[in-house]
Amino acid sequence: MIQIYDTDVVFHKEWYALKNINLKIEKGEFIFVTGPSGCGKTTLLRLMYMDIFPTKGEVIVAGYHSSSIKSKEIPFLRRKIGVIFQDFKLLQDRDLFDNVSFALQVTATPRKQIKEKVLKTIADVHLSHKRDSFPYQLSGGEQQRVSIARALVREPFILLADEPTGNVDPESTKQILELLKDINASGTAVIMATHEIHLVKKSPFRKIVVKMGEVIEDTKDNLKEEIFLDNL
Amino acid sequence: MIQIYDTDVVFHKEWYALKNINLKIEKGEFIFVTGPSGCGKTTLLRLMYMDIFPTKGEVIVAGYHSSSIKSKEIPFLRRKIGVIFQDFKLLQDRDLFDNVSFALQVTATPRKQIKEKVLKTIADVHLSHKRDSFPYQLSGGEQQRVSIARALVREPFILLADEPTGNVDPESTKQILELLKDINASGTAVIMATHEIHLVKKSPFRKIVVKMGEVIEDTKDNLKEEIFLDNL
Amino acid sequence: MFILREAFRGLSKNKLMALVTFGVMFFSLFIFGLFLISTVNLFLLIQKAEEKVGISAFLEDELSDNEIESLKRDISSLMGVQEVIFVSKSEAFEKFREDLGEDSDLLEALETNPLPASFDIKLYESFKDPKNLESISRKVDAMPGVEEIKYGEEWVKILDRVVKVLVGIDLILGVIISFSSIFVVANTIKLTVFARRKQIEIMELVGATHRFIISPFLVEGVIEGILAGGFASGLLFGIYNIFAARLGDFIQVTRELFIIVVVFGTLLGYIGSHISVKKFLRAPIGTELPKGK
Amino acid sequence: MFILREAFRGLSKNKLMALVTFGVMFFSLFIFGLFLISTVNLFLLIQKAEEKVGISAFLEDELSDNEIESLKRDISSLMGVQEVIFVSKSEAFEKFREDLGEDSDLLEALETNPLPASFDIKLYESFKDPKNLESISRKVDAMPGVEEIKYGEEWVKILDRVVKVLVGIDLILGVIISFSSIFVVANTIKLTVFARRKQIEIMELVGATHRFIISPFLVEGVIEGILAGGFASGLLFGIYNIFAARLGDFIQVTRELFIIVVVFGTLLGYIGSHISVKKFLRAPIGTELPKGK
Ligand SMILES: Nc1ncnc2c1ncn2[C@@H]1O[C@H](COP(=O)(O)OP(=O)(O)OP(=O)(O)O)[C@@H](O)[C@H]1O
Ligand SMILES: Nc1ncnc2c1ncn2[C@@H]1O[C@H](COP(=O)(O)OP(=O)(O)OP(=O)(O)O)[C@@H](O)[C@H]1O
Ligand SMILES: [Mg+2]
Ligand SMILES: [Mg+2]
Repeated sequence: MIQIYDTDVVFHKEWYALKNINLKIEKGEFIFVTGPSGCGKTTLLRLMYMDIFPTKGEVIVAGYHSSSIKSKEIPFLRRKIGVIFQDFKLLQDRDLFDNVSFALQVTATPRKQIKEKVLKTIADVHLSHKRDSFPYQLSGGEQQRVSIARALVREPFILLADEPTGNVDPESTKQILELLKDINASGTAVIMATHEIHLVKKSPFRKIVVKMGEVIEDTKDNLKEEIFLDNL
Repeated sequence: MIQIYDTDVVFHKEWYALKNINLKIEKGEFIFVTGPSGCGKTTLLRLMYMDIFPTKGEVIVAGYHSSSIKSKEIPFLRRKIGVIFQDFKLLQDRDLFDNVSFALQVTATPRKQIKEKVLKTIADVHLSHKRDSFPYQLSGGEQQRVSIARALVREPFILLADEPTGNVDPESTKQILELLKDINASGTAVIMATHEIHLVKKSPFRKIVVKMGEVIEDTKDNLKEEIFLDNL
Repeated sequence: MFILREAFRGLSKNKLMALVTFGVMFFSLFIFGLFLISTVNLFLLIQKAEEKVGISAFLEDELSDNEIESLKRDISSLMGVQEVIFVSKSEAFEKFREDLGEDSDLLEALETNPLPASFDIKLYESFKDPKNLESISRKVDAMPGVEEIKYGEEWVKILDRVVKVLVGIDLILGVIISFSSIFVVANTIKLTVFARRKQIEIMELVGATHRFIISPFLVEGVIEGILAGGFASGLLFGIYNIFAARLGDFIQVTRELFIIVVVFGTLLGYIGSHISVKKFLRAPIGTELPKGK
Repeated sequence: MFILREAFRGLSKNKLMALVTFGVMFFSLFIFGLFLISTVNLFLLIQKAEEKVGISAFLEDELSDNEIESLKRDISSLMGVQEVIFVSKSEAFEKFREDLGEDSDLLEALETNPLPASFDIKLYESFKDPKNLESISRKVDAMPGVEEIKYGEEWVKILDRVVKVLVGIDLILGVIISFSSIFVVANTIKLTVFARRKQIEIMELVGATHRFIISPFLVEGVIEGILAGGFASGLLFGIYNIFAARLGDFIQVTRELFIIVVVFGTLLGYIGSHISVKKFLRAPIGTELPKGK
């Protein structure tokens, strides 16, 4: 499904945002990517939806190679992927319903089907009562849930979730995790970046710990708390 | 310092974002505002820096009354308040240093003094190495810390922090809390909205719990976990 | 100074916007300048044409010098008459010969001078319309000793009609061009401010006064206005100079014209920025709940 | 259809931008139309003036009909000559009398007709410049039986100079106006797209193809272009109509002109949008790391 070989990402010369990454993610896996602020979680996910390209190495997602993909193919890659962005990236001039349905409109889904699917997904994230609200009329947590709904509505093969619970309360966090686990159970690979280590620590899923741009841990075992401390 | 009397906020007719709020906040207090996603925390803080005005009732901050404040006076009120915004609100066309120093430039602080203060504050939030980066070059957590630095650099009388730890890891969360406590110790009133109930639950500070726009708890005692559950 | 620094960083950070504003202003001012030049020359032309408008009063042949003198005095005292010039029989013949030019040979076949003496009557500007011409002519015609009156009725009527039409078109175009310029420039600036509305909002939230936020925009607008005005009048002057030698005094352009263009540009920049930025400052207190954009 | 729906929501959601784009286009097209009308009429005027250019060949008095006939044939065979018309002595006298108009009384004093017979020689358009006129005149003058040649040398030279200057100015203005229009409109559209660049970026991230993103912008641009072109030519037509009655055939405006304005507007909208939106699509693959704006 996703393979990353010997990949570096360098934003400024000599400064590695990601260094020597090697990863293989299979169909239907559930993976946590964790690590301290600024370690490179978002950058890793951006590689996967080909928002950026590796400075060195190769990223292969759903059969598309980062070294040979054409401009025209990128939209089709992205349609196979659902992304929950850390900064939501909502269309400011569309209301909640339109924001979610937009993800289906780009794939030319029939109208009726769009409406049905969108309404269901909005209900899943408990936002039915806000369907006519514009992003600026929503609270931080509500916006985050819109972003989640937009990623889920397309029932993607791969779901990239960048801190999907950063702006919601513990109760909502639990619900969102359930949602992600559900969709994973239906066969979607879920890769979730999070800094909430207590969420991850004792989970039975695969956990990738990034620090200073390098993968320092890739395991299904429990993580130790010290992993975030400065002096590792 | 801050008084709120019988205040309602109604965005859409008949739908209360805040209802019948009565609060009194003294000089130098440290207060958590907590509650589930969309309960009205941000709205409550926006009342305090007079970004919105109450539909009913009266808000008094640092001697300015919401019913009688003049357009011209608002900037001066805001200079007494430091705000950490939930969505950061960084100036996209200025680098980190300029973003933080902007808060001082508007008050016509001498240049030398600005540089000194800004550099110190940036160091406090561990971002010295990123001082030339623009917001789009920063990770979510880093942007949040810039927003924190901008609020702190002016050494305000009142600090409003809207989920200042939503995008950072547990270690950074601790550091930021320490920072807020330090500034509180020097006499600044700190009002921090957060949904991380485990951060708040056992803290010795005053805690205000908002739910569906109403204050349902205002106490220094420990909070019960159930407070976030749907069926309170 | 901080505001100047901010203005220059605004211009350099937002080159696209600065360029567009400059371009729109330049275009508007160029057209405005063209219009001014055309108008000035149109009026010069009209003035020249109207200078030629006058009344000729042909006299009976047997008038004495005294009678002519008193007739001249009578005509001069009419309202609207600026000057009365006597043209003798021989002067008239000489002039006719000149007018004929190459064909003048055939005058040699003439044995007597059949042309009458006359008065050329010049009128004040405001009396050069068909109505006044007619009424004055009638009065002169009624005087004893005056044989016939000519003032080119048809020609005066045509001139009057053409002038009215041209001035009308000029006025309408002037109104359209001026208003369009102001509208387009103000809205373009508004657009550039619109693109920065988030930044303005953030500045307000951080405690910047309205003056602090507006000033850099005003300075930007004025700089762009001056530059656009300067370039527009520069280009106009350049084009004029290329052809000046060949145009003779057919078209005239004065320095004031260029100054007007630059001043208009500066005003456009200032006023445009002022209005635009104000629009994007937060709703003043008392109005409902803000941010609804 | 989705794209149409999107275009209309784009227009209605971003009224300010739509208005500014419309305004700038309208202004440009109005000026462009004015320029077209002026140019067309300028050329009509030149044509009319040049129609009057011709050569008069005055003949010796004692030529026989045969000689005249053969002379006419000789002249007709010269390169550049379109038509040769014979004017007899009496026709010349009649015409002179008409030309004098009111002054014609004095011709009655004449006893003989001093005017010679002549040929009016009309030339093809392209031979109506001073050089060709001179060379043809010289050839005609050399023919036996031709007494004198006249073709208004000075007048032709002045006309030639004025035409060159006017066409030169017209060309320069045309280039400036066309390029400015295109530049200003394209950049204004770019500005409106710039204000929505975040939205475009998000659309790309959600998997919209470039065509899907561009199409609504193109439709918007074309709609605005057509409307602006329509309004501009409508206004021009309106102004023309107000004065049409009084202008006679002094200024002419054809329907094609308005169609050109609308077509130009449509093109402006289409091309402007196309270029602009492309600019804000993500950097194509292979270029470094994106987003650095
Ligand atoms: N476009 C860019 N240009 C330069 N540096 C960048 C850019 N994007 C990210 N970085 C840097 O790369 C590092 C990793 O960023 P990234 O966003 O991946 O962090 P993260 O793990 O998602 O952090 P967080 O938990 O705070 O969101 C950060 O130090 C950031 O400053
Ligand atoms: N401008 C607005 N117009 C309409 N409704 C609004 C507006 N701003 C906020 N709301 C609504 O008011 C409620 C409270 O919003 P608020 O942002 O205060 O929540 P919050 O407690 O900060 O939530 P979160 O923890 O998710 O940030 C939400 O349901 C939101 O949708
Ligand atoms: Mg991140
Ligand atoms: Mg909030």
